[in-house]
Amino acid sequence: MTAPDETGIGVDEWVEQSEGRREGHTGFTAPARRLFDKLTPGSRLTLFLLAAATYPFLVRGSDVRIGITILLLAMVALGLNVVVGWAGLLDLGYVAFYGFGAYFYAIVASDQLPAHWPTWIAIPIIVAASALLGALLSLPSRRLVGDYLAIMTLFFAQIFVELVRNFERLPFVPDDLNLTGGPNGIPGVKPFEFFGFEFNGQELLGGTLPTFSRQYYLVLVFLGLLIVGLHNLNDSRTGRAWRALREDTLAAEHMTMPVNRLKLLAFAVGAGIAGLSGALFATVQNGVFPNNFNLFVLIIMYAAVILGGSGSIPGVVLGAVAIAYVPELLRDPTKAGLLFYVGIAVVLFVLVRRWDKIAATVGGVFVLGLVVRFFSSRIWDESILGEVNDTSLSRLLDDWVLNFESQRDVITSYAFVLAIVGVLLVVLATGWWKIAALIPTLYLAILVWENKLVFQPSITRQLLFGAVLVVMMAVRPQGLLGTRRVEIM
Amino acid sequence: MKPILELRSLSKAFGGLQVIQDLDLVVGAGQIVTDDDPVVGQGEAVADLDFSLKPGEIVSVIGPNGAGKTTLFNLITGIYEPDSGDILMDGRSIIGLSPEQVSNLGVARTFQTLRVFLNMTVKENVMAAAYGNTKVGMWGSVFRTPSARREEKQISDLAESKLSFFGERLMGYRWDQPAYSLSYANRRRLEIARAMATNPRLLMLDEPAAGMNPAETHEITELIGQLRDDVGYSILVIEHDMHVVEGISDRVIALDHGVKIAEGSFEEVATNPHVIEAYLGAGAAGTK
Amino acid sequence: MRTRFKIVGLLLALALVAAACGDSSSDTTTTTADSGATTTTAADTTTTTVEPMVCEATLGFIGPITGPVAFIGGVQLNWFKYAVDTFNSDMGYDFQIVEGDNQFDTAQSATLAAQFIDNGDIVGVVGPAGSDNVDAAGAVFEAGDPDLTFISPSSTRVGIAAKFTGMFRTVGTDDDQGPTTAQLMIDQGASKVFLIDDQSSYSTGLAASTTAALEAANVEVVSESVTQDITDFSALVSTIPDDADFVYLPWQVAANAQIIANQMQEQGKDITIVGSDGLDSGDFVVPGALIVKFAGDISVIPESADLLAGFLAEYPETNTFGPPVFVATQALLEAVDRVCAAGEVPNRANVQAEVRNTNLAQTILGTPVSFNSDGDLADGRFYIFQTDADGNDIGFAG
Amino acid sequence: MEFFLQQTVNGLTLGSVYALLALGYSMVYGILKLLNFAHGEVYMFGAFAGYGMLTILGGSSALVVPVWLALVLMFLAAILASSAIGVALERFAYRPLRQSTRIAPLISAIGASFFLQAAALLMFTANSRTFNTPQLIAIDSGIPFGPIRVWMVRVLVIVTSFVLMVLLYLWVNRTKTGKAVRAVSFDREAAAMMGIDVDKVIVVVFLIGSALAGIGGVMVGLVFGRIFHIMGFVAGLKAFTAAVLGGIGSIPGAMLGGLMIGLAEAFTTGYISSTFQNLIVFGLLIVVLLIRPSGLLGRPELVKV
Repeated sequence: MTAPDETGIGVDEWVEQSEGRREGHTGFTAPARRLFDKLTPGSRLTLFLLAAATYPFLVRGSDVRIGITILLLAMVALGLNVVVGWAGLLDLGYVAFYGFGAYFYAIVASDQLPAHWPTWIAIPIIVAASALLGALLSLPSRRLVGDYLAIMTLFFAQIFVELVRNFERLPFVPDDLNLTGGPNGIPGVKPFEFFGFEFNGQELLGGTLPTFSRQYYLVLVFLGLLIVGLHNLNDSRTGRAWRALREDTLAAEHMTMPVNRLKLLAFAVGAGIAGLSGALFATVQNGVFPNNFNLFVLIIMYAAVILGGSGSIPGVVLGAVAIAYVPELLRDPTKAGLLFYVGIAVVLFVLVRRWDKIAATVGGVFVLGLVVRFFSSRIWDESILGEVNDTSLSRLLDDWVLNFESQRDVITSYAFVLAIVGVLLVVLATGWWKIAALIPTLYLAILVWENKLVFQPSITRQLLFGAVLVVMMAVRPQGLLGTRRVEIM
Repeated sequence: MKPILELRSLSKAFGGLQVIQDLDLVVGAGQIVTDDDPVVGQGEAVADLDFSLKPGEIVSVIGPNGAGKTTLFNLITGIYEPDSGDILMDGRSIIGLSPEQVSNLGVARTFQTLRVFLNMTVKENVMAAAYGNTKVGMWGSVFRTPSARREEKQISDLAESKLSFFGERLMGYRWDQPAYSLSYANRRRLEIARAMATNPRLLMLDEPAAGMNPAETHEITELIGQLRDDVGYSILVIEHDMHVVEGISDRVIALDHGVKIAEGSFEEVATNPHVIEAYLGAGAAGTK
Repeated sequence: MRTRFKIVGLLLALALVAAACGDSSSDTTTTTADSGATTTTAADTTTTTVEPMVCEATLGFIGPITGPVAFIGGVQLNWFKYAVDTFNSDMGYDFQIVEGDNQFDTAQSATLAAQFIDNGDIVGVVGPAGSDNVDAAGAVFEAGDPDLTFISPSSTRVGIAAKFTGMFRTVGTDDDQGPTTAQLMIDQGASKVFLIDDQSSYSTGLAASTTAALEAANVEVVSESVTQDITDFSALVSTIPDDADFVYLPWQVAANAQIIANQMQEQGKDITIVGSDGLDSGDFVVPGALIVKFAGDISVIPESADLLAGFLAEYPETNTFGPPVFVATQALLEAVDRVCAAGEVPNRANVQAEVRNTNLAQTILGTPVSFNSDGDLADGRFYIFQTDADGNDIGFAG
Repeated sequence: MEFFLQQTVNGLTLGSVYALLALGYSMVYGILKLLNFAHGEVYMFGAFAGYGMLTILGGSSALVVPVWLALVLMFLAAILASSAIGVALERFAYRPLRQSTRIAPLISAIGASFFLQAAALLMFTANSRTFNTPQLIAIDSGIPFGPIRVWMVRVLVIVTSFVLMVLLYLWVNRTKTGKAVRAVSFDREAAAMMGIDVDKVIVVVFLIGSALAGIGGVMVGLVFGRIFHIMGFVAGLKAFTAAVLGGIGSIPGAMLGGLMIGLAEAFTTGYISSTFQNLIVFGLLIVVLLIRPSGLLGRPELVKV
């Protein structure tokens, strides 16, 4: 330690500062992020639980149900985070454990079997069985890494759905044993019951907490416990070993970590959490059906983990909130419309940056609309006589944008394609060319929105959800609360 | 005294290319017991005896690129299984053991290509390596039982003490920095700290001074000496920098094409005509 | 950079505030505004309690508008809109609709059911499609508000309507269709039938009831099954035994049946295809094929043909899943109409009571529609048609 | 024997379509280490573009141009549409994430996939479209193959796929751009330092991979008939499976993987059970992966220690 090493220190400090910049401690989110960083994990959790616990008192029953969906997704995504975010194993079969837990609970808590197990016995058995299944399925996968592991586990997920759907047809299954209900699933699953206390609509201590709220708090309690447990686990030798495994399996192996056992453990822990979440899902839905565990559901779980920030517990919870709530938000056309126009405004500011140019663009779009409307109405009057959507935003634009009375589908389809081409041009162009491309593109986008998208809110919802995913990942590749990661390929 | 590590006519070939051939190597304090093996020269045995008096020995492995140095490391740590021959640790064969088992026997290594856990903090990197010497199970960790807390505290102390071995370099605010934010030299130091946390008796350093400037190289030379003197590790080093090799080695082994071409003190090896020839007359071996 | 992000943040905050305001204002004007589900036309601001004689109602729709079976939900939604529009313009009402896309996901069906229960304007629901989705949504309706009527336009599993107080359906059950189909093949002298189901709830139920009836008559049934998402059946076609008398396809995806017919022709398998009502679609035109239809040929019945023409003038396509939606909507709207005619304000209970009294003498399906005590069709009849060489369906003696 | 030959033809047809898709998948993976889950959507748009061209030309029953010209124009339309979408995907969904972790672009891909599916739903509705190929190329036309007859469309599909694969193989191994592609997939940074325009190479890979997917889309429309807005999902999964099975990143591997899955599906249905086709095929693939953990023609990744 004799000669001071200027370069090394300099490099370190520079890297440190650039990291600070990247982590968003400047800019408009800085106060929120600084506050978030100041809170201890315990107080973060307390705040979250407090907020979550008050939620059912502020909203209607259906929103409580959406809340249940969110909490369940958070739970199951936290389990996936153990496998993917911590241990770094690309497990595409994860949804099978969710389904296994759900079906297991449904079978022992419905009329499918004569036996109705008490919940407090069923739950530990389900968790243990799911974990065991996870461990077993990880055995053949031990030799595989990366995408080969992914495809192998994907096969397991698909096999699970096939098995469930065709169980009674399997050659070795007796004809009268229809355990899974085939494509019909298992309806009529009983609610959780702990020592006479049922999580459904019965009276509770003289009060009248509705069914949804009871189920909500049930899931919330499990989620809270899970978060505490996982937080502790993450900060333990096991958690560190998992992350070491993710970073560099070979080095981890040289540093006394039993790689295969740790992988197996990660699979088992993830599967156990998935099994528990599945059982909760079965009771919340009052039934299980094969489609509840298809690849689309798996995609949603992955989206929650990655969008929130793979590896971060608060990140994954936030990711689950975003992934489950955004589609519900988009169900309402007024809100979807608001999101669309705010989105346009955001794009304007991000792309154009200068006030004069923004003014020019907005003015240009406005004038273009008037001109198009003027000429179009002279040439073909059906272009302005069409049905107008009844939301306030649409009525505001009624006299400006075209509203086709006939040929609407065909015209707007072409306009839609043109608008997308326009978006691409806008991104690629620079300077005033960008503005030149932006004006017709914006106009087309509004035209398509007012003539097509508002009338197809369900499809628009899908469209916007997809776009939101792409944009969010482009803006924050590390996820909402994730930390930037370095990966050597 | 028995040697810590002993290699007996070790061979390893990759697809027709002989990488390690009939290599014998003995590290640690003790007598060589391979008198049945004709390749082991008597001279080395004598040199070994000299070192037996010290608590640990530092042996450097040198040789031109492709000589099989890293392969040797990989054979010892269990990445590869040798085609023939034997590797003994404390007189027990470790052939067929996984890297994890080998590391639990007290062999720790660093990597030429730098394999720190980039996205973990500096301190976590070191703490992670304490895995093999700790016991708390998953449930203990989940519920933070008293014994788990106690052990966690021990791991933390261990990591801090290992990191403090490097003075200011890896101290203070750096503990909570991700490892990728470290400079190249500091990553090498971190790798050594991490290896130390596995509680080894034999430390294997793969080019510890690669990519370092002269000042840092000097520092690492002193550090390796300290590791032996203060902590008592036996150390096996692969190194190209002859200043380092000269500064630290009790004994030097030269490899070429997987074959041991010389062994002895630095002076003996550096002046050995086979070694000079292997380096194709490059000044590196000749000048010193 | 920094100011730009500040502006963006400000805008986002403004938007959120605006969204919240929009909510609360609509909450105050219409006692129960929807915020969860989609109103295609925004709720009117007049309160229903002040003027009792104004006949107002909102109907909900649950269906797979997007997702794996969007071809069902898309057409169903259009028929739903068409029915409400037709009724509004014919009778001078201004009934509103709320559409809910379940993506054929039972969890979303349940969420939508909860949202519709919370939306006090909604007096009746059309949907969902698929017996599993009915099960999921039905459980929520039953627990939340058994008075809320939901009429499923496509779920055929036996016994499902009896489970839920508010449930009705405008299609016959597997027990209606299976034996009819089996009898058809038996009458044609079948001794061996090759049956392929598509692993959906609809298909396996129908396959089971048909198989039971066939085997009771000592007809050999060779069962195979495929999933709905595959589009190549040539390997399966190769396995069809040449001595099979019929190939029975109780399928939902008519276009897949067309592929299998083409591939049978390609491989020289000249065996008559028998299709369930799922194949009653322009996507399946195979001369000689027999189709068991739930309805008569609606393009021939004059009243139905007019409605169909009106629909096709506005929407691009239709298929077999559409007309039952029209009937379901019609049953709901006429119930609301009767409630209003009786001088009452439509609510869930009185609408449901009137839906029970439904007795439509003439529907687009060509059959009268009324419900039994379970909510099933009182007279679920099926008709058999054969496609002629020109691709037209003609009545088949059977 | 006849049955076996028939199933072989069935499997080869299906397999060559899988192989075409798998090629694009594998090439993109090779160069970016990216699972392009939106590849299936590119294929779907290709199919619809081909169908659109067919409709413009009068439809199968009233074609205004010779059949061969119609086919050429359909393939051209599909290639244009697919490659445009593929390149746009790269530029807007994947390029911003090139420096991030490997798993992040997965979500972009899924988002893009949702977007494209919804766009197709908007433009084409959810109803299936059928090519009515028998009206285009008579169903009794064909060439004899032992005791059976192979429909001309199947011949077209199988031959075209094989020709394209050979061309692609030659292109990657013989041309300058092909070599650049291999260089970039081997070591992107080193290739950049050697003066290769990495961005351009990546765009070219997306262009070619997507064009192949588009061709595959039209072929599916021609030979099986039905195209619909979510056809890409299952096809994309099959392509992923085929690419990984063959050894991801390997061009001959992708071909082999695709053909193998096609044949496995046909023979499973033919000789065992259609109900358990997926179960058995997946089980088979699991066994293959257990025996060859890096796929059929894939090489285990070398790790420098």
